[in-house]
Amino acid sequence: MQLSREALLRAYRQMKVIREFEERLHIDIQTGGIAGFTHLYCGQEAVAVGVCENLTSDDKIVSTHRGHGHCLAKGCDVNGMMAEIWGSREGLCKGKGGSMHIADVDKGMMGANGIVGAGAPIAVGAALSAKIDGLGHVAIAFSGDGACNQGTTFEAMNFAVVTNAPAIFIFENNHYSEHTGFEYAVGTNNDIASRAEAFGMKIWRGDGTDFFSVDETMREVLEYVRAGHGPAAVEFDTERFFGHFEGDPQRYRGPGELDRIRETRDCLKRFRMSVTGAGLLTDADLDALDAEVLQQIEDAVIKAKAADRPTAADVLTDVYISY
Amino acid sequence: MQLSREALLRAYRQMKVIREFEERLHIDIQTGGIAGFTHLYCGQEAVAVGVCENLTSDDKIVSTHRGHGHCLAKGCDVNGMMAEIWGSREGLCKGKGGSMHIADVDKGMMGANGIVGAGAPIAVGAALSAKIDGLGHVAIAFSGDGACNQGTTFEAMNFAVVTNAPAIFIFENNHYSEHTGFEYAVGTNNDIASRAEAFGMKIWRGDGTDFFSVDETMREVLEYVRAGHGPAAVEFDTERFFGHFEGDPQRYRGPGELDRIRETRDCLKRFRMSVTGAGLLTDADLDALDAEVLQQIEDAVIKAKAADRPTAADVLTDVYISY
Amino acid sequence: MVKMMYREAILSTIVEEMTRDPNVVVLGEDIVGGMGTAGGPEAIGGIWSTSIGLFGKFGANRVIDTPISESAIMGAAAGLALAGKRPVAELMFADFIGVSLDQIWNQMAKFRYMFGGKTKCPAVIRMAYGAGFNAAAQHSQAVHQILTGMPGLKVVMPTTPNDVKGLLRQAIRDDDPVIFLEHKALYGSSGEVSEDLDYVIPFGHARLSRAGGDVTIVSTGLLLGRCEKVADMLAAEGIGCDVIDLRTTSPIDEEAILDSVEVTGRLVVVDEAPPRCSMASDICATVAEKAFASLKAPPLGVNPPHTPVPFARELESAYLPSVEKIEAAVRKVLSFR
Amino acid sequence: MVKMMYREAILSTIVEEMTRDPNVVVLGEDIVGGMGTAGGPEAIGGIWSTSIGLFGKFGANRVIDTPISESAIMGAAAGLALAGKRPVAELMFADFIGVSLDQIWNQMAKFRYMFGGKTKCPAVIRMAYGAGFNAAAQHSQAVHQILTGMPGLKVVMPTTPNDVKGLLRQAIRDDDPVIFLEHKALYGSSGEVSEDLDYVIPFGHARLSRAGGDVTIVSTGLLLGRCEKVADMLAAEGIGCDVIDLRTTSPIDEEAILDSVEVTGRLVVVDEAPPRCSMASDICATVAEKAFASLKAPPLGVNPPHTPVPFARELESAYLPSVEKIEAAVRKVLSFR
Ligand SMILES: Cc1ncc(C[n+]2csc(CCOP(=O)(O)OP(=O)(O)O)c2C)c(N)n1
Ligand SMILES: Cc1ncc(C[n+]2csc(CCOP(=O)(O)OP(=O)(O)O)c2C)c(N)n1
Ligand SMILES: [Mg+2]
Ligand SMILES: [Mg+2]
Repeated sequence: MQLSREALLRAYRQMKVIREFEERLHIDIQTGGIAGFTHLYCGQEAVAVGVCENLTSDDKIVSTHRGHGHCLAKGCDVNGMMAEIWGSREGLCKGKGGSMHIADVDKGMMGANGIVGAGAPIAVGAALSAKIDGLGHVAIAFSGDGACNQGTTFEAMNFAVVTNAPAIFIFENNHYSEHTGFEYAVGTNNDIASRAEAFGMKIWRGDGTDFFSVDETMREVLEYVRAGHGPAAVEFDTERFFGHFEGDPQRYRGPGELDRIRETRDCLKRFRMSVTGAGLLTDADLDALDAEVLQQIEDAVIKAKAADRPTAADVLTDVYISY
Repeated sequence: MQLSREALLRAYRQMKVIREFEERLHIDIQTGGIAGFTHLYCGQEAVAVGVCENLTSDDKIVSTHRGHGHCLAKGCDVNGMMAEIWGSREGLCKGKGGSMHIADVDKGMMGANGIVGAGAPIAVGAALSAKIDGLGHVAIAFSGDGACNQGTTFEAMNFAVVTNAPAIFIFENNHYSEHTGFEYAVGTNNDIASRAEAFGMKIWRGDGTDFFSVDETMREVLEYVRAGHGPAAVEFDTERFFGHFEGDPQRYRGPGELDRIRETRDCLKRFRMSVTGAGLLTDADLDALDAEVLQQIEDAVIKAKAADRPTAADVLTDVYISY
Repeated sequence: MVKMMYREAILSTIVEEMTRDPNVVVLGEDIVGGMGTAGGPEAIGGIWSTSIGLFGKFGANRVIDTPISESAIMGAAAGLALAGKRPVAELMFADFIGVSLDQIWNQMAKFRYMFGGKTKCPAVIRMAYGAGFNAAAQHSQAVHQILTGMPGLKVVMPTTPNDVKGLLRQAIRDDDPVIFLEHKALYGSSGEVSEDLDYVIPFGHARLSRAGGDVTIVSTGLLLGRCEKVADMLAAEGIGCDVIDLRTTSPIDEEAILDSVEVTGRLVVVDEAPPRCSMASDICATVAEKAFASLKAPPLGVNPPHTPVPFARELESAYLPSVEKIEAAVRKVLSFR
Repeated sequence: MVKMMYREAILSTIVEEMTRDPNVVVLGEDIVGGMGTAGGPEAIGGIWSTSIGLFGKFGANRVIDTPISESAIMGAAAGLALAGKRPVAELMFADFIGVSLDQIWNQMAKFRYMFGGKTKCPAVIRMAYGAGFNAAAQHSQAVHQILTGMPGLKVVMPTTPNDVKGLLRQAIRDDDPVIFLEHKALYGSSGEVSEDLDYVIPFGHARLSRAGGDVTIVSTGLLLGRCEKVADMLAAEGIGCDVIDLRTTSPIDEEAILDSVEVTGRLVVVDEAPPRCSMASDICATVAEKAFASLKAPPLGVNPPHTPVPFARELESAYLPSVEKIEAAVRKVLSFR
């Protein structure tokens, strides 16, 4: 299906927001202004955006420790997220969650998650909720190639098949779990999708550095799952442009690997080439967006830095609704 | 491969010991003399014996809540086990473990286990130990069709593949986990072995009510695993003759199901028919063994009932080696 | 009021709340039973008989029988709750938090806090706990001390059928995640229960099951019965025991405990879990700190020993705090000068 | 004696013990790093740098890099130990007991008891715990209170590099399962350590890090340093603090605590975990029971609040017991009459 000009612009913008949000974090983290563990999603934007552009706010997603991309793609507020990562009281989680725990349940974003593999069962729960409601909504679990070895992920897949839950397991294979290669850690001949298939699900595969591949795949997957055929799994081959966490020496990479993937596997470059090549958008269209996004991120940083800091009294609130 | 007369007699004896041990428990439990949760293995004897007759005491097994058969097949003492189940101080575990926790590590029997799915990772550890020793020993994890849905079991399979551990995952599919059918709980088109295969292992299937099927399968499996080719999985189709636990009303069974499986799927009957039909053993040979075994069990019960009871002071010992 | 068993109080409250609120959903292993078998659904209704008939009444969407995958059960409860439902999940044995703790501790308990107070997670996790059935080390444990220590969870331990009604209804209607601990040995006990369909017992309110004034005994669950026995025995001697049934350990009714100790000056806490970092030590420490001046004797905890739960009858009886041990502890604090 | 960092003390002890005993085996996530990558093995040596070079020295059979499967890691350690090896398994963050507790609690801890004392399970589980890095609710927790409550486990919490050496060596040689808790904020701290290849510190022996006589402060790990600061400040005023570093919480050196409190009559326990069913309440209760007559003031616990660990710098600082809060508690018990 051909995307409208608006849809193309929006998709590009979303990817670009993630990219610039994180390129900026990468810089700011080095100055020491940002505390905690931050995992950057750069390189994988086409997956988050290709998936979420096909969802409504009634569809739910559950994310991972590498959650910024999923959050932004699902509509979390840029300023709120930036403020959260800067630990501000005006952050999306009042500075209590930080990078690994951003959520906005009203938008269907049920949380980044610091525990690898914890998201998949939660997504199945959300999918069961959608099944009860019977309106064709779905729930998505994002998992990495490392998370796919966690028992919770396996249990969730079987559980979803048994309960015929409209859950979609998206495996973002960026080839590494921390410092370990997926060819080592995934026993299944390096094939995550086939293992999911053996759980009794229909599977798809796509190129996670190509927005159009993700978009088309997701249209098929969503049509299938929304129709009540049960859960599905998708493996997207993708790349992460930064280290596992900020500060990672990345000794596991091959020579020239980072240059090569930045060159040939950059979803933004590939998107631009496709749409300008096909005459759907012009470089000028995209350049204008780029400038807008850069400004948006700059604004977000300025606001985050200026925002109220939390106080000791804030530690005590938000544990219980009533006690 | 043709089994010797001695091997056939031993195999039959082992299966018969399990059968009579448990038929007797089934009676004694109703009189109230035995405390706790007891899960009977009757009907599955060909699996435990067909597997363990092909092992040495340097090979390890890890069992389940339904462990009597595995324990007896791996050489645990009949009297010690009976005394344990009766809660005696002279029991194999001094009355501290009971039916669900019988072990004899020196014999390579690393424990029955009350936690469904806990055994598989433990077996992988034992397999890694065998790999370090490099003498071709293996470790076996027995799991049920219910346990095969537990995350720990899945993790263990991937882990064994990744570490090339000489672990063998034996799935005893007796069609039920407690009161639930495996066709409901196992999402994979009712196929446990294929799901294991998708983890990157070689798989086998066998008839778990036919000793010869189990024996032949295990010869192949063990040859493969002992040679260092990595882990393997086997699904044995089998039957349990009693309820999940003693007292189970078994409302999940179809009409006549118990009669049918006792008639056509009884491994002892099938063994007798095979060996007498082929002229390898006579009915008289087997009848003599039957009598011997019945006497052995009767003796074990008499001893168990007469054995010392544990005292309050015993509660405190065996927690630590040193504290 | 009507008489029913503890387990019946559980089931009837679930039925009432499922009828009242379409968002209430139950899930767990064998809670239907017979799925995928020739016998067909409803072969068991939960191994504790606490979900008999639910499937027939409310259907497969709201009564979800699950594979043996406790992490996924707890995780599904978490996801259902975040998505707006009110799941009541059964963990067949409390000991199985071993395979599912993350979803309880790191997920449900923390969502609201991590997400800056912008969400709620109204999940109820029912668990059968406790010793008394010779079920040995992996099927007999008390886990309230572990879960009480976890901020974000509420922990409920009903002792009587009526408390089951009021507390389970409150748990289901509560907007925070609630751990609902059912003692295995109490399922068959009976008592009068309220028939009011809105009867709730707010959390954090202990119940004074015996009023005495000479010594304070705090407990809950199975052992409360033993404490009451001791109180009744001592009453015959003219010694008055305040017996406090905590009902919830998080939040805990400190006031009730402190008020009583301020009068009695003597405290015994009877607890089914091993002694280290236990509910007994929690309460003794609280009292030592906050009622120091009132204390006339050292506060005493009565726990099983620091050992796993043993199997054999003689061992398990010796493991659990007996009436005799409780009595001895009470007499000890009474005789302290 | 030689000076080294806490993390170096861990690594060097592992190297020494692996060299001495071929049965010692290590396993964990990324403890090699680079497996299955173009960069090849040894890309990291553990995210805490506590296994750098082990793979090159001892090979893939004894240095096992694992998938992200904590239950399987803990279970493999259990199986290795039952089969005669001495595994030293790394759980990257203590918070991950959430996904692996069963193998620790219901398996390793209970094997010996359930099997009637006829087996041993000499496994060491190393875990990085504690707050201070703004790692938020799921990567900052203290879990010693949970594990100390579990019979069958020994729980070790070294504070200094020399204690790391003596206690880790003891842990590896010990025949029981040992939880070895390493505070994240101490990895980079340094100190003199023994070079004796047989230097072990027996479990259950606290270390008196300051001797005073007016008040007893008990702590361990990161917060011990804050207690020492308070002691040093008060020493300048002529107030003498006994500061006791527990070193192991199970077994616990009750004698050292009681001996000190018998002299001081005043106790503050400083603990990194939330207050309910905590190590602080455990010790306060023990002292209230066993040194009741000596107590001149209510025993006080200083804990973080009953909340998850928050993310932002200001919040995490306010969460952890500060020098000021500890000082205030000490002054409070000192001024009590
Ligand atoms: C249960 C658990 N185990 C380990 C970790 C530490 N950890 C955080 S991210 C990560 C690697 C995850 O790899 P993958 O799933 O491929 O995601 P990616 O980082 O590539 O996005 C690990 C091991 C964790 N946070 N939770
Ligand atoms: C972790 C855990 N979950 C649930 C149970 C309760 N339980 C004991 S046996 C069992 C069924 C196991 O089924 P299966 O693996 O097929 O073994 P079978 O009983 O058929 O031998 C269940 C649910 C348990 N003991 N441990
Ligand atoms: Mg990855
Ligand atoms: Mg079965």
